[in-house]
Amino acid sequence: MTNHYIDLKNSDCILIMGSNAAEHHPIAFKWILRAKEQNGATLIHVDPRYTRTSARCDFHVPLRSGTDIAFLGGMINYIIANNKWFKDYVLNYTNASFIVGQDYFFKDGLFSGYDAKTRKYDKATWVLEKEGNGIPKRDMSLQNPRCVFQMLKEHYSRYTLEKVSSITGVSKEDLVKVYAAYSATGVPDKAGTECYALGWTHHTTGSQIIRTMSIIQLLLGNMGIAGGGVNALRGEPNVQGSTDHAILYNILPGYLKMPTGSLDTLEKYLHKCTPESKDPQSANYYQNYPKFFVSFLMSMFHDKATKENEFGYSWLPKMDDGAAYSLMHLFDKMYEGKIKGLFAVGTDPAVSSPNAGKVRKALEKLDWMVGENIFNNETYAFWKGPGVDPQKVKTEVFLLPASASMEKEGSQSNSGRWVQWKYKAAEAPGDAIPVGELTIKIMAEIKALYAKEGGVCPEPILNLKWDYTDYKGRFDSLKVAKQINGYFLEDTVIEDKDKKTKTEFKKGQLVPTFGNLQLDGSTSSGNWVMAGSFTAEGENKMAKRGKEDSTGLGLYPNWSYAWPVNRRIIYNRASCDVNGNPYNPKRKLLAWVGDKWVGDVPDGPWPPQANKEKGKYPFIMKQDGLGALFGPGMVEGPFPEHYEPLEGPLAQNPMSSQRINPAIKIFNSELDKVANADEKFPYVCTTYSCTEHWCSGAYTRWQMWLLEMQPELYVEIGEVLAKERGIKNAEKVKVSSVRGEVECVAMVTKRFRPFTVEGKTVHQVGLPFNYGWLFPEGGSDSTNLLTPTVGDANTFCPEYKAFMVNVSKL
Amino acid sequence: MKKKSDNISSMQIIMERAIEKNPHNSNVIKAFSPIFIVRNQLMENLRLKKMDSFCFDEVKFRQGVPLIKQGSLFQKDDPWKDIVVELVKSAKGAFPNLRKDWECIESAAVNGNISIDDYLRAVPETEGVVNDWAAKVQASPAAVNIVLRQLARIILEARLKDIAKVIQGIDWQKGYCPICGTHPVIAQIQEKIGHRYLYCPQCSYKWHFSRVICPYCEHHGQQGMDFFFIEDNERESVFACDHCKRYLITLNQATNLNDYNLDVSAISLIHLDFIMQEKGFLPMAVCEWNIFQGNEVERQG
Amino acid sequence: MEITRRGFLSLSGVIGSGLVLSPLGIDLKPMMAYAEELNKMNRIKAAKQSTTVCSYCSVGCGLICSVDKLTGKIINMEGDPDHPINEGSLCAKGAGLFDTTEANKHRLKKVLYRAPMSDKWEEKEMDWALKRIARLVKDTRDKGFVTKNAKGELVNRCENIGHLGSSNVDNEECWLMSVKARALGLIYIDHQARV
Amino acid sequence: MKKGMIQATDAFERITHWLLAISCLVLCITGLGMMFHSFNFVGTMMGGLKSLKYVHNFTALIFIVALYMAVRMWWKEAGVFVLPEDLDWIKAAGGYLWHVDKVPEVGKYNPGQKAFFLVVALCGSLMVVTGLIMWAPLIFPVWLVRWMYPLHALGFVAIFSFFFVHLYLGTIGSPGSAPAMFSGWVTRAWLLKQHPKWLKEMEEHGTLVVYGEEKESIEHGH
Amino acid sequence: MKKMELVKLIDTTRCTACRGCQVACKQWNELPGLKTKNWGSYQNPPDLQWNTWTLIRFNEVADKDNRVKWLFRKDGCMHCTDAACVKVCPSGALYHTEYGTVGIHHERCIGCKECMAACPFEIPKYDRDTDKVYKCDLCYSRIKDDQQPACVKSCPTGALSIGAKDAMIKKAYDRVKKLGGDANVYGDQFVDGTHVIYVLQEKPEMYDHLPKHPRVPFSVVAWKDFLKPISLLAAGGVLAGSFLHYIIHGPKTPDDIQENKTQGGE
Repeated sequence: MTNHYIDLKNSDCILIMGSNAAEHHPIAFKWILRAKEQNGATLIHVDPRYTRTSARCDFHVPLRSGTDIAFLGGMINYIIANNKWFKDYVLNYTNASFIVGQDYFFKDGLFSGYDAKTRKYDKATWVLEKEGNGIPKRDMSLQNPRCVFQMLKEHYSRYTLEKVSSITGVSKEDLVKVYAAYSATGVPDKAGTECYALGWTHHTTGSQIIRTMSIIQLLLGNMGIAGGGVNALRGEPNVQGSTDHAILYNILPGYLKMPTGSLDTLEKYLHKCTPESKDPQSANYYQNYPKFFVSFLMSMFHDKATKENEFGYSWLPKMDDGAAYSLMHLFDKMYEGKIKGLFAVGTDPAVSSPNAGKVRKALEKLDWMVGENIFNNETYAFWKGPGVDPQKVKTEVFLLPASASMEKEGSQSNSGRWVQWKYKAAEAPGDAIPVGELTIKIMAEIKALYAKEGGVCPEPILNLKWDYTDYKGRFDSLKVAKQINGYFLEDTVIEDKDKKTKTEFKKGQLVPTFGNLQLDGSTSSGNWVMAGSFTAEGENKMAKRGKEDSTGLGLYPNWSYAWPVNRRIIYNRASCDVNGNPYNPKRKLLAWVGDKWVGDVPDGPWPPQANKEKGKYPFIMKQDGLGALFGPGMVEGPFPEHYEPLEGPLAQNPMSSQRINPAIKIFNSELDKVANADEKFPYVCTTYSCTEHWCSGAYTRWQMWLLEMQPELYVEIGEVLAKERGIKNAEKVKVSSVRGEVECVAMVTKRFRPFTVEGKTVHQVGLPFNYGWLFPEGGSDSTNLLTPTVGDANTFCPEYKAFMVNVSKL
Repeated sequence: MKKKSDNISSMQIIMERAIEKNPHNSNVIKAFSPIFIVRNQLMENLRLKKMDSFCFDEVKFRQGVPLIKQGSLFQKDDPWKDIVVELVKSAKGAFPNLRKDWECIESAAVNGNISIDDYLRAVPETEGVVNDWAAKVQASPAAVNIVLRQLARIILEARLKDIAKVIQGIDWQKGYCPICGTHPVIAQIQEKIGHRYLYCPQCSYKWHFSRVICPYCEHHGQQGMDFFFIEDNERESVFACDHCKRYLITLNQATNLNDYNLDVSAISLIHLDFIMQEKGFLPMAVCEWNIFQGNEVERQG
Repeated sequence: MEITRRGFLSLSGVIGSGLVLSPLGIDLKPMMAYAEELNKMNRIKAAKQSTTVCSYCSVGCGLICSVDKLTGKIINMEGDPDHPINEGSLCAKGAGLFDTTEANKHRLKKVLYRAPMSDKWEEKEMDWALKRIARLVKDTRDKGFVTKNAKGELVNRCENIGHLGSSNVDNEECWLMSVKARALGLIYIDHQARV
Repeated sequence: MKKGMIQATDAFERITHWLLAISCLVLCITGLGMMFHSFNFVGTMMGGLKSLKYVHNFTALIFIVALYMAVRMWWKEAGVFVLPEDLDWIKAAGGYLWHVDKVPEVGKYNPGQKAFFLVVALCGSLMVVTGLIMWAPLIFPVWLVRWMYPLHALGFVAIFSFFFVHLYLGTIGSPGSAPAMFSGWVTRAWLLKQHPKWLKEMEEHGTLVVYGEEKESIEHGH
Repeated sequence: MKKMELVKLIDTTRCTACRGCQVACKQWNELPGLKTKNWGSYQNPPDLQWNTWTLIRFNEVADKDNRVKWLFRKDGCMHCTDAACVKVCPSGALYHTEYGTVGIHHERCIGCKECMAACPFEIPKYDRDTDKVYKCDLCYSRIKDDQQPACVKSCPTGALSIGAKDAMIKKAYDRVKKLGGDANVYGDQFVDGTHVIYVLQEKPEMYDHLPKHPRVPFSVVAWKDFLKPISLLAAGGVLAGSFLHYIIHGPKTPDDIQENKTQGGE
């Protein structure tokens, strides 16, 4: 989240779209209700289905799954057409005034530089013109037809009310009602925020949906202010922490880029990954990239990493350029028999990954699988699953008992970037030990084997620093936390030019902030973003419980540690005008007083933008320091464009001749069938969770009181559709897609309504995905037997929320 | 405001319920009940003059300086004389065997050679003043102490409303009372959302304090903050800090379904005091009823 | 002026000697007898408090665990009233977090092992399992290690082992798993954050 | 048994009567025990109110059988009012309440007894029906079950009060009647007084059975 | 001694149906979660049962301009002042506590199920195995120990609160005034006031299983207020009558027959 949970109370208008906060984030919803009580905030819920969130919001607007970009595109069009945008903010803090390169164009759904064969864009043409001295050209009057603002206006002028209404199935009145209510926050003293969750990320255009919302927030001046921002209500307790520490194929801890084959030397890699900007006012903070990367390598290989061996750069595995190794790719390769071993730690892919049928078939091809969890689940017991003959499955499966969260000490980051330390309350039952200890012990055994017998490329294994146990040989999370924070490996002197101060640090002292990291290998930091979670003297800031909240905005700066550098709201410099006076004095997040910022930890100490020599633009992490209306970073285009889901009800995309997102990867094993606009599967289907169960249900299905409240799989069907198909409430039905089918109970409800899309009636149904065959016995199997193996173009986040099914009586 | 008799009768109901719940402490409760009754009566008809100007320094307050250290909470013309007379009258009933002391104190109060001010200014560390008073008045220090403490308590409690207004809404994160600097004698954890409120025996002020930090030595509770409770009655527990060896009786999960009085609750749980002192802990606030063995008392906290 | 905690302590810490209860002539015998009886039947329970964070959704609500010091078992979990996000309240799942502790009989306690072709779990010792896993990892890695890719670039990666880590474990454990996977050369690394 | 006594009831009638009477009595007592808190002591005597409920329910089964047999047996004689004579008897209240010179002669059952029989039959079956429904209320709709309780109570009022009348008139109210139901033999004087017409009928049809005189006994028509 | 009358206020406009109260009630009263099946609604178990003393009822209604509304209502014993169940209970298992709520002595219950028919809200439920009836007793064991009921303690959104009768009723009417529209207070106007009152968003008849005018059924009144006394009166009357008859009129004794069979008897 750019802001955090308590900050929701500061908002004047909350758009809940792509999330069901009341059911899945009840305490976040408490803050949303407090915004309504304290400052009369308008709560809007936009969701295909009327849910418990809608029951408590001011109004609910149903839209067809997979059409979020059309809906938001219409809002951009409305904001610009009705002049609701925040002029001062857009001019100074976004790249609206930049001039787009001449040979960039957009025609009929495709941007310039598209290669249909590889389904990839060559982004060479998506550039912004620069002056001779490398500083971007700007037309502050925003009249130049090639300026970003005009290109944006022209791009979204196609999203007229009629077109959007016919795509999304939302009536024009509802559209205007939402647009008007939300765009009213485009004024200095009002703040609007958006809460989204998997409802947005589970689409082939997921990243672009979120980008569209960030464009809206930039236009309305809601980014970086209290009660604003784009807030992801994520689903797992430490999903923010696991993303920061990058258990992901494409990044290293601290969002550092994973090296690829072509970058065979450290120098080449650093050159490619370190952006530089000629504009003195752009902080371009990522220019410090080399310091972070070298410090990371030092944290892995410690004294074995030297300048000579490029700090062990060659020991890191390299990806092939342009290749991807996401969960879907893993199971695709596993299905081909190329994957022999699998670690499945605290996860249940047999229920929660798309096209679960293919996943379960793939698991049978494994030689061995190591599971670490607190409960058994469908993945570990796949060989006992329905339609599987154990005699034919050669996989050796280990299921190691793990400690639950209150049985181990450690830190957990909530999605508001608060890293909170938690203490060990009790011993775990039986032989269960923390996952950390299992990891340490397994790796220690592997290191011993390689030390004794050698093997292929043993250097990275042998040189890995791996002494993270206490004197009793048990996992010491504090030692690891300090290693993540980072140490000075030599006595170093840090002098601060403007403050003219010199501080020296002893060897072995903790790094107080990532500003002190060096690129010569004299400092180590497991994750530069987390550097600063300890003070130089070793005080663990994550365990702080200070209740002071001087600004009254609920920042609580002394409660736990918020990365980066305890900044509670990102891009908070944008909450002030160019001279450093807060736009909204009532909610003062930051103010330039005398010669320093007062309030939240500022985005960098530099004076405000108006000070030409030392002042910096607010978006310090961006290369040119300004909010990106024109965002060339995305793989499928600088401006988000509506594309239909991979499997949708329409034969072609009403907006352009490109039916689906041109940049997504298409999997084509024989189990990856797709049935678009197929009368055998006429209904749009979406999946979601329910309050009583959590994610794959592998935690909550074992608890009798929760299972009693939601015992088995159900499909929610609108009354009109049910009457049409003669399905009665509570009747057993079969929901089938081209990939698989599942039996469940029909829940006939008023909360799903048919949509009129492109003139014809489209029905929508929905199923929860929390069930699996293992428990309760004889219960329903997993919904994900229906979902397609396709994901977002940038992140490969699977498209669970929009595919086509048929519902038939048993 | 409840009618006069109402207030007294509700106090009686609370006392009866306390005795009913803790029969083994009934004689202590009965002993102190006249004091409570008279205190309530005095609270009824005591009209204290408004405090004149009070130089309140918020910065110092935020750093932990209580009001009593920033200025005098007592007025010259507070009717302390007739308060003492009333107190002594009820004390005669409460503690008959100290009859001699009460008479001396009463006579001393009547002919005025007791000066209250230096006692009141000395709160909360009043030991010195009490001892030399006891000598001057030839009464036992215990008796003198009871009268003076109750005197200060009545004045502060009567004036509490407009004293508390001064510090309204200012965050107080210390374990001792923001008004008179005394440590709490009993804590109360609310039922629904388990906020902990500390209760000051000297001025009956109640303030919110963290659950996992020791109010006495502000040691961070993760390792040291244990609590003891009786097996089938988690409601009455005692929080103890290994760091400073102090304990605090805690009414766990109290709601406002029935009205209650924290002084009475503190007295009716002195068996917990006794147990904890045997375990080598000391109470955070020493009051008339919660110290048993004379000798250990000297050991400094 | 900064009141040091030590300074102020001397102000209020003194114990008035004159306060002892006994001279007041109150008969304390019944109370002492009751206290004795409680001690004898050891009905006085000692418990320890520690704070933790909920392990369901990512709001990060705080909880207070009360643990019986004698048995070491968690006896109660309630919302942490000082926590600024949930201010002591919990949702239905958070309130039921107690059911993920040892109290739930479905919790895994022993290492379960399934031999190839077998149709049942067997219980095994932890050390044996760890050694066996290390053996399997080494053999599989050595067999499938790719030093140079098709284009001849040095890649040093192990393509035949996948790692699905978890977003339901602590940060330190995530970092260890991420670093271990990179040291082994794994590239098929993913977890629920992407799902 | 003195000579000259006449048989009024045969064994079967007596068994049915007493079966019915005792079960009805037990039902009344246990019913009272459940209806009034003050009578709960009845329950404690029987080992708790729950066992009281079981006693009540199972005695009811016996009551049902007994009632059925009684009604089947006595319906013809006691269930039908023979209008002219019975009406006079009623007008004269059978000579019980006020002095009547000539009490109309009565057959085997006088209208009072017929009325009692009808009350027992009707209210009895009412009690049975409502009782069974009350025994398993979950099967029936709530609005129906709700009315069972007052009807059951109404039936109780009728039977209970009429029972006392029957008790009184059957024992001390008209001496000599009790043996009719105990031994089955009554004195000729009693018959003459209570049921003169029945005496004449028996003599005419030769169905008179006199103790001590050997006579082939004719099978009674049931 | 009489403690103050307590009332639990259920503000359905704040309820998000997270069902924390349903779980908390089962946790405190140690009621098992039984096997249920999905009967086409989020509401599960489908109705109050012997092991489910409180239940969130979901019902979907479409209002006049055909907009969907989803109404949640926490069902359970209303703790009536004039309680039909206490009136009919033969064994005194159901009784009024000093807080005005309706308590239940499980050991006295004989499973006669009369209260099930008598209750205007159809709340008490029967358990076949223990042959006893169960219902919410407003956590009498907790209230006596000065604690809030388990459901009130667990409610995260503040929809449930408990307190003195008049304070809660005032709070309910203030909330209704603030809400406007069809919002109304339900409960204090029936059966001499219930100790559980609702703030309803819509009119009562929009909520399922919520009677419009709940009152003690006429059958119970007829039974307990009229027939019960009458039965004693009647029996007493007849006994007295018989006794008087015996004294005044005397028994109807057969004349002693002289051998000559004279027509006898007065």
